[in-house]
Amino acid sequence: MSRTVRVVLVVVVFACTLASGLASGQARTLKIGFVSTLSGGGAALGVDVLDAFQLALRHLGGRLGGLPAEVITVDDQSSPDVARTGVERLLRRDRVDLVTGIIFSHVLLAVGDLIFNHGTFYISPNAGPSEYAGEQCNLHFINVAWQNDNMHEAMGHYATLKNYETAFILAPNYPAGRDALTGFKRFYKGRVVSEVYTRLGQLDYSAEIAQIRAARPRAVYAFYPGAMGVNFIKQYAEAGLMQQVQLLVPGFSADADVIRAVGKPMVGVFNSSHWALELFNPINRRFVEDFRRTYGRVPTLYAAQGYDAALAIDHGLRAVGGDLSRKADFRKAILSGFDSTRGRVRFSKNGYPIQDYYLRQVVELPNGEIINRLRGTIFRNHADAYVNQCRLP
Amino acid sequence: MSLLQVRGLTRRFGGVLALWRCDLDVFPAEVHALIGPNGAGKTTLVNLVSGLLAPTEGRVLFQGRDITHVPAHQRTLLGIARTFQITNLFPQDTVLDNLARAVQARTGSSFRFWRPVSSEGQLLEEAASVARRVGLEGRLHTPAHALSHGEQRQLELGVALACNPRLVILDEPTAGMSREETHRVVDLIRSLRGQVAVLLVEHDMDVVFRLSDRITVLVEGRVLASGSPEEVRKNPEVHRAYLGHALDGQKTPERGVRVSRPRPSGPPLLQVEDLQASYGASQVLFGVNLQVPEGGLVTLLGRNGMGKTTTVHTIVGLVTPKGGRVVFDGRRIDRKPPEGVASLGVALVPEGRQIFPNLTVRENLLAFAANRSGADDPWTLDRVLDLFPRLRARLNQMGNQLSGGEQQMLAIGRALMTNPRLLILDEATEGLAPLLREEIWKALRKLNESGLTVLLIDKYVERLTELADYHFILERGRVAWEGPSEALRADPELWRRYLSV
Amino acid sequence: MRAPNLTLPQRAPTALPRTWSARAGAALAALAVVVFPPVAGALDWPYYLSLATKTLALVLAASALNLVLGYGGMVSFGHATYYGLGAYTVAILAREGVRQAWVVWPTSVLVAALAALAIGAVCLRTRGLYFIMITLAFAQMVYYGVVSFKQYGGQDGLRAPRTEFGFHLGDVELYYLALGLVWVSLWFLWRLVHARFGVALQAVRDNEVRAAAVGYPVYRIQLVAFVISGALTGLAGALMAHHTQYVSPAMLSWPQSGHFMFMVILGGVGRFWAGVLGAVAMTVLEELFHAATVFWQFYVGLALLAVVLLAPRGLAGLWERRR
Amino acid sequence: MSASLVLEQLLNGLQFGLMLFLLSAGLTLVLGMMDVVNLAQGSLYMLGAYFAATLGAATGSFWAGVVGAVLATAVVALLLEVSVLRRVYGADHLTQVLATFALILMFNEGVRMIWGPQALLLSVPPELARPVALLPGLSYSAYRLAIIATGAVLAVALFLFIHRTRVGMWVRAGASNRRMAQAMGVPIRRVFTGVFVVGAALSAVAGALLGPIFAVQVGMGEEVLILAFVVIVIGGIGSVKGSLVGSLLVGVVDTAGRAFLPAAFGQLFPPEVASNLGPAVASVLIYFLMALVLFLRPQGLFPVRG
Repeated sequence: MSRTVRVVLVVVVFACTLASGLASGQARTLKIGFVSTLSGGGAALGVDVLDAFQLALRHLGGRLGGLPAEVITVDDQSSPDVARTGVERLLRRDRVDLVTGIIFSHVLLAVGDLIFNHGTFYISPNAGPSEYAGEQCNLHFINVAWQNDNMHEAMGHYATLKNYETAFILAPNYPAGRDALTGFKRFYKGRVVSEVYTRLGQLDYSAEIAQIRAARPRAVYAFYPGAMGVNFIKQYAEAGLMQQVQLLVPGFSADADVIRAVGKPMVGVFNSSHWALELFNPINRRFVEDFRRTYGRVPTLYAAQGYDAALAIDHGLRAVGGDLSRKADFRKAILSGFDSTRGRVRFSKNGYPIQDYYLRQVVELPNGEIINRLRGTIFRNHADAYVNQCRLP
Repeated sequence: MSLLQVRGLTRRFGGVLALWRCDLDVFPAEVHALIGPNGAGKTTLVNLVSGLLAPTEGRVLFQGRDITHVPAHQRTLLGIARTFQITNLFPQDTVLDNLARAVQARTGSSFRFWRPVSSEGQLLEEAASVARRVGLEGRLHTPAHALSHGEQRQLELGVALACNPRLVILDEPTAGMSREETHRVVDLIRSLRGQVAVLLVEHDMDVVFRLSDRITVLVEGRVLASGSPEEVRKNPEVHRAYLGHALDGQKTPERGVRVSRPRPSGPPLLQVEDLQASYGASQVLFGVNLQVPEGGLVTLLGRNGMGKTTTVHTIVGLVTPKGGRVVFDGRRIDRKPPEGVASLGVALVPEGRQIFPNLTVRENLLAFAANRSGADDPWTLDRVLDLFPRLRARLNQMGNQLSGGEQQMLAIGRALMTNPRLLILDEATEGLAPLLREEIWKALRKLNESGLTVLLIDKYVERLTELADYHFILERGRVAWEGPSEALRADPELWRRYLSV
Repeated sequence: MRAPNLTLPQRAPTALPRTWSARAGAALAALAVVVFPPVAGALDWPYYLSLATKTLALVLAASALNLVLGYGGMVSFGHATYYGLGAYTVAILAREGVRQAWVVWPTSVLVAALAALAIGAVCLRTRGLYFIMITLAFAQMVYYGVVSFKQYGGQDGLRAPRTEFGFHLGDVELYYLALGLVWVSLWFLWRLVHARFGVALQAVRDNEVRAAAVGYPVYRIQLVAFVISGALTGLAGALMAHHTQYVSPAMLSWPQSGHFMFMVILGGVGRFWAGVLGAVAMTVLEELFHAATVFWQFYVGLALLAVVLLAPRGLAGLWERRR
Repeated sequence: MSASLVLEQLLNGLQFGLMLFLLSAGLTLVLGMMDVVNLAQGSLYMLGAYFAATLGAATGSFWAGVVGAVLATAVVALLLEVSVLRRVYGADHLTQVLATFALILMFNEGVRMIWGPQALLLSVPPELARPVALLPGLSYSAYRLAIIATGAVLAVALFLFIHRTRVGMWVRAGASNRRMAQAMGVPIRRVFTGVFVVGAALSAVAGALLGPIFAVQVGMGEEVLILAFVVIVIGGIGSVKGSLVGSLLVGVVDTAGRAFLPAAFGQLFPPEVASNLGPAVASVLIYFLMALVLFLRPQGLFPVRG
């Protein structure tokens, strides 16, 4: 191969790249950038949200607010860097109209300013960091699920009601983890014997379990989403602690995906949630049945949140006739309430929901099925603790 | 006053004492030769003086200043430059650049980040003048790796001279050179006399005695003698220790077996034809021809750097030949991997023993045990231990915990355990006490009589003429002479020319 | 077939183009990078402008690594450390309220240089595989050290608002800033490798024992090169922090170090333009495969394996005549 | 700090260390014998876990899955050795690092193509999913005990193989002086291929056994690979004994550091400082250990070359 040919080849390759990038379509559809964790230990969460979002889109006839919708997915691998590059692509190359989908708070915090500064709405189906609830609250941010502290506040309240004098609390070391334990302590009146933050993504908890055994608390509260939660609970059970120390977890650590993975040892675990399978409203019934039929598994609360995110976007876009440049109206429409799998959900001015939180318990049905049952209500119309620091109108 | 003073220099490598309380004085502008048998510690001493090694004990003084703890590069700047035994250049660079790099190191800071070297004309000028001095003016723009071996040695010398030294250390400057090339280098060194002090490590006794003002003899890590060439030449101890035989005309004392028997005839077990080999660009073997008959005991003689070790390495497959053929028992083995050669029944006792340090003595012996010659009465652990009783007590020690002599026995035992058809020994008695050496030779003779074919490299020529049937003398990568023991014994001129003084 | 060693150029290549066609090509390339922002603006390609800025930062980092890897022969498996530290300095200073450009940039470079000095001083006492491993060990120490500092974001990373120059530092301005920094750095490296220091450094690489024996202070030369490389890598990190306005521990991680090494090898280790070619080619390659397939990393891996096994002289080597 | 807590953490360290040993034993021999830096060893560990998950699900037996995974990984390793690694023997370390780094990328994406991006969550075999009372007040996961036992058995077996058999002697001889071993008749290529495959199989055992403790996911190999390199550098390249000592050292130091250091720092420093410093020091402890060993004994604890 002569030198000239080699040089020409390199130039051609470069030109092809540019061309392929530029060729992306220009049709007038609503483009949704869906950034989510679709690989690794948190993938089950992202996949649930995405599947439910797509289900909602199908229920809405492929349109949101009357516009044909196209979903462009990006796998953030639960890494802020990867998400940052992906969001940059979505905003600047693919020019999406809306972004949604993020599971983990540290990912959201890494890309939030990028999205907001670009003037694009971010509708959160899960991540609800305290930063965006308080001083850094933003007009472009709406969370249709909950603020990170909420479920943990509910479990803290429950632990107080049950009179557990001592508690050992654990969470991964990332914003949602820190928010979680802050939330738990806010409503827990007993004594916290130890507060442990583990590495995000850690999967072997033998060292922590040994510490729990040595500390002999009345209750353990552990916030571990995804594979972390599955492993923690499995190892907790294998170490024989299930019978010795009451394990309390937030709802998503005892949801269908975790139950599927852990199985029988989970029976008896109490948990808190803003949603439950058996919530009685038409939207929820259609969602649960269709989700089961379409994907062949029991939906989790993540799935419910993904479904609701699509409903919220649809609701807001209808109010502005599909014109996202009417930002204030779009936001106002959603904040004033939309019909979700949890019934009508209203919002605080910081874009976080005001809603009920329930107590659930994992039980084994006579037919051997293990399922999370609604046991009662812990909070009614509960808002988050940071709303007063938000200076939005 | 002496330029270089070495006082009580001692160096250990692990348990091995390489150098013990050596004293050495080099006076300004003299040519001082350092001679001694292989493994005597010459290179170690040179490395200690040039700063590549740190001594275990003792001091080095240069121009009256204690430089024992001065790093190598500063010694060069103080005025000690050196060449290396194995050519050591910047292979990708041209002759001119090689020299310019040396000039640059001498002429000031290396920490200039901005001004291009190409604008520093005097660097190249000086480099070119050094090139003229060493006779390389015609090769200025040839990369070093493309030079012939002799030219590389010249360049090596030039690089040392470019450092503008007060003392230049030449470690075997003529190794592997042709006769003409050697002459050129000798002339070059002679031209330095009176300007620069030269510390010369050299095996070619012609060169040594033609050039040196004074000679220091190193044997087994100690200084055996030091003085003018005449004094050293007359020193009987030097002859005994270094040259392995008594002075001309004197008879060696009777030492056991003296055999003379008919040369075995028949087809050769090993046949080497026109063997050529090289390391990188420098060719070492230029067409070696030799044959070892079945049942023979044949030696390969020659001074250091003449290609003996390369020849056996090529035979056993450790070096891939560039040309020629090696036939063992009717089969070509020159393209076989070492293990293929070994499995046919060729065993090597390598130079430097190369015992496996992380295997015990027992394991070193047992790991490769086999009966490759299909002997009825094969070597076993017990037989080897009977041959070398000292190993018996050390069976469970690691290989690297043995003394040098014990390692040597182990290396031989290890080779015997494979029950080879052809045993090749490369300096197998190096570093052994005379009694032990004699024992090993007796053992070899016995082995040979029992039918084992042996190819032997050693330096005790006179003794070898008693032991062996036939000899090959290598000179600069070619067989310069071959013949039976009687012929070798009868011609002392041969020894002088190819082997020693 | 066996993989050959990564061959080094026979001589420090005289990389300034000598033929007329090559000169015309170089001039065209220079023109292209200078007029790229207005063109990108006119065509409304904000993404490609941003990609170009990112590539410039990578060019700088890869060129800096090429100094130690290619010219110095030191296989540092921990250059992400200096890159990350440069970036983190920007973010941490901003968090502490220091955003003046004339304070932040020099501090970034200084922090990276000091880290390189401390780490290099220890690592350069080892050789070969042990050098690779100990640079990696230090990189991991810094990585975990940064991860555990919760007030500076820990695993979540940290926002890094751009520094203040007294004018608005938008994307276009940042591109030109990056271009300027890369140009100045490359110019400096060009002078350096052709000055006494570069010659000495290559002498040490080619034959350490010989270099010491003719009087080069081997250790000091290697250490100075290591520090210069670390400082420039820190500058690249600071640039990247300005580009993404966010720093994270991933910038300090060992895959990041491997990534830099890849760029240098791809470009052609020891050739002056290795960093430029490698970083650009890597970005192009990633974009290309990314657009074509979800499993783009597989093809990147395949391409790189092919480069290592088949074209050990890298892209820059393509221009060299075959021996 | 109670004795049973210390004991339990020691067991944790032992379990971790033994698994590291399975990973590093092959790596150290490959490096010692052929001077090949194989970053893709971590990928073989990952493959072991994936094979175990798949085959375990297919056969319904965890242990059948483990055995199948070991065999399948060995086959992959054989192909890998023949197709790629043979070409980088004798090349410089930079080439090897990069070639095998490229392999990591390909293995990771390959696994993603075949098994999908989601982590697979394995379950401990039901018969072991319970605690065992070791001492009064100390019960320990039966599965982890099984891992310790398996690891210990394999370590002893490997140790016996390396130190008691002829082929083992060849392996050690080859690690210390390859050329001389060849000259003595050791078919070094075949021995090396064998060592590589056995090393891969041991990594697969580690992957398969740790699958239920961690999650089976892409990228699981890399983190543990770095640890394996730390182990062999501490132990001395080429030494199986060194890698055993190094593994246990790293396992125990790492576990103990994470378990006890934060608490210890809490008593020495104000809480604000301690909460930063504790985890930081704990996570760099093993790297510090490695730097220290290299500084004091540049060839590692058990150098192999003479």
